[in-house]
Amino acid sequence: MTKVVKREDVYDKFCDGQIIMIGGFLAVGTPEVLVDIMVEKQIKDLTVITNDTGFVGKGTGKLVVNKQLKKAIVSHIGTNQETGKQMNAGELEVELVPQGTLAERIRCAGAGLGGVLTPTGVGTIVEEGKEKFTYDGKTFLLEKPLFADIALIKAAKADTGGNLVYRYSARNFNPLIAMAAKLVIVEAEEIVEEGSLDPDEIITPGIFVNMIIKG
Amino acid sequence: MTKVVKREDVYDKFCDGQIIMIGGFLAVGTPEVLVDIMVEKQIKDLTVITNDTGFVGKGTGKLVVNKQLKKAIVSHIGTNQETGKQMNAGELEVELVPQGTLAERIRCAGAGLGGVLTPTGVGTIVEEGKEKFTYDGKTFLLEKPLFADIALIKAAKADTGGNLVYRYSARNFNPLIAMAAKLVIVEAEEIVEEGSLDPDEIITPGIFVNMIIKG
Amino acid sequence: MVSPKEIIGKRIAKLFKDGDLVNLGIGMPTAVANYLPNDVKITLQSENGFVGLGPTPLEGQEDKDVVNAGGQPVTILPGGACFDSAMSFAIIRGGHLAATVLGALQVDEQGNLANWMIPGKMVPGMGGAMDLVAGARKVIIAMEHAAKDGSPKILKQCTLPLTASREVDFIVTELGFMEVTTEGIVLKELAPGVTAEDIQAKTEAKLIIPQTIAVMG
Amino acid sequence: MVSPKEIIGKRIAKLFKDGDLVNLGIGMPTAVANYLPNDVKITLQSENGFVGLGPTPLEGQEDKDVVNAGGQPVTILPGGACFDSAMSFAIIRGGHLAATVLGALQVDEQGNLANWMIPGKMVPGMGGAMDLVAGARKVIIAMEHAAKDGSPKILKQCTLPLTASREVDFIVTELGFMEVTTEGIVLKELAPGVTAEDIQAKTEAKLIIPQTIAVMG
Repeated sequence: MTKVVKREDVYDKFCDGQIIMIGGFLAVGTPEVLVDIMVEKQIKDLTVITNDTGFVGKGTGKLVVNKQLKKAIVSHIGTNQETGKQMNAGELEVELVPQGTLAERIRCAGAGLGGVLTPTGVGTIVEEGKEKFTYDGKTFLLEKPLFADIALIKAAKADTGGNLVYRYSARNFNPLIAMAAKLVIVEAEEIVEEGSLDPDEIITPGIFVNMIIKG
Repeated sequence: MTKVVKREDVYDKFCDGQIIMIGGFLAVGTPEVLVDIMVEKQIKDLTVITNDTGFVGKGTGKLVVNKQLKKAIVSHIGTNQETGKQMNAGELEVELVPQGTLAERIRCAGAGLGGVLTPTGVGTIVEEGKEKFTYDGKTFLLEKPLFADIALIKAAKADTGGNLVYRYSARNFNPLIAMAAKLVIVEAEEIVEEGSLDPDEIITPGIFVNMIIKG
Repeated sequence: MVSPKEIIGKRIAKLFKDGDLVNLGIGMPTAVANYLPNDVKITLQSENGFVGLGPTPLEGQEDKDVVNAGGQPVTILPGGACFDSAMSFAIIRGGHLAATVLGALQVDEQGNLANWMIPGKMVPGMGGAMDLVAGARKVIIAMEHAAKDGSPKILKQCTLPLTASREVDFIVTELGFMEVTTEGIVLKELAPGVTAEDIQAKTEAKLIIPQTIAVMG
Repeated sequence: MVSPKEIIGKRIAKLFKDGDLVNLGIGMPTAVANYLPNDVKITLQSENGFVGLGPTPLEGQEDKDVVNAGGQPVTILPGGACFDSAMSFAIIRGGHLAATVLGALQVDEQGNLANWMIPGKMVPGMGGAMDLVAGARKVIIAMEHAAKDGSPKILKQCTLPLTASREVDFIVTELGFMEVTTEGIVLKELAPGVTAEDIQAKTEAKLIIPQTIAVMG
């Protein structure tokens, strides 16, 4: 039983209004082929959860330029001027989340946790609307989980059962989002037979993965 | 600069009353040489944080039999009858923590988080004395971090800079406790030169590790 | 004669569908793996840190670093993956397990489960059980219907400290297959030769008994 | 003539001790790595997912998967290790960084820092800055003393949205080296040829000026 599918099988899974997590940090570790499929299908009103909105022609930035997003939950938009422009024009809602908090909120969803207490953002506008806890002289914000309909992963290597390894800084948010979405689609640079990866080298176990395409 | 030290350097670090985290699950992945050093030094009144109290002659169990513990924070004591005996006699305080909660509490300490909300233990005696949160129809307990003075790690391989890899089910709590203690001591089955491990295969980065001995 | 283990194991095996990720507790639950239909492949998780739990190795082939959650030597199947305890319980708590199969000391008609301590007598600790019961999508209890002294284990209300509250979905014993619903425990199937009266007599909770009850097998 | 970057970089480099794990922000802070004394080896973290950040690769030697937090091609030194974003920020938030060096738009005498947005004008997002400032054991600000239009950046109270509250430990500019204390900002060292009056004139916060002030260098 292989999880490797055809491009059209993936194409069928996208629709308007979905919440989509996308791996990558400034487009390093972003599954560009999967993003291109979304661009091609022209699905709209998406909520995207990802570290940043990439660049105008690269990464999640392609979805911004193509005006497919309703909301972006990200830590950084500074490398894609189009995001700021749409935000200022009221066309795109941007929720800025500290990068470490974004990682933990996604992890909470995947790990069945109701939230974490973090010191990050205390005393800043990030704390607005959030519960605060103080004990032993330290103050924390309660940050809650972020779930998605689909997670789009970029892996260096996948086996046919969905076990994944990543390369260097392309790992970033990919292993986290793989746990937090109902449907997990992987774009792998290389696909190998199930059983050919060492159980100790696997970063994302195949149990999280639903579909794989060659990237 | 190597982090590999002599047995006596490690011996010097232990003293009465310390809080010590020990890796392992039913003694698989427990650094037996490091436990033996504690037994030899006869340090007392220890608080041990570990998955279980191992067996009478194996793992953390050796410290129990030798009456070196004041308190054990663990998920399971069923495989070491001596633990239950000392607990019933009022000689040893045992705090039983669900295994997943134990993992998260240790992770919180290492990750600078003030706690997590978990559904585990809701409606049981585990919730006694803990803050409860309900939202979106789900109830969670606030579980707080567990810190230690020393973490004792068993690794399959260490490089001289402290980068670690583990083998199969011997990984368990080791990578978590490596982040949660002031002093991290590793017992490695094999020691290799720094730079000889692939950056992508390393599970515990050397930045967390202070001392390494050959196990 | 068919053993309780086989009756229970065979029935539970039918609850799984191909591709399910499942955690089987120590003892009776472990036996479930032996009764899977050929066309259903499930993946087993071992909460001490891997998926792809395989059978006991041949004597002399044991690996000191490959044990199950009971500390017994096992194997890791091709395609298996290892991880630390935080990831292991992220899988468990995060709803990634289709089911967990566990034994019980007591279970009641609200779906409460007690399986981790008898105050003053046996306090092994909950290990991973509380996370498993809180996190798995289905909680299946595999146990002999009554205690060794004949006293009922399926109660109106658990008297021992709970493992989790209102989480049990199915109870499978050598006498029958039951589903815990918001109305109470529904008797869905009876083992061959067992009557509804027989099973009720060994059960403290009042079973909901439909007009027709299938035969378990 | 010595550039502000060199003056600042050299002074900050002296704050580190051998073996420190440090995160250097984009721009001016990155330059600090060039001025470390030979007997001090620090390890650099890159918050996009590794420790052991090395120099820019030779042209043609770039690896598409090895970039720093600014997206620029870099290298990973022998002994480096990669991890995911949760681990990266566990390192940052968990107090495992000896120091973070960051630029600032404004910093004030309570140790507040503003460096991530100018409402209505520039909203790039905080990226990892809020975690770095909340988590690192020492927060060191590396910046030119005044804004391009000459207006002060070291204020009585920040007017821009904060990155973190009361977290700044040291401020290093081309004019001097300052420590933020509970009493206010103490002028510890002056750059060669700069007087206490010079630096106070370009600073809105009232500096605490000790009897003797060392020369920065």
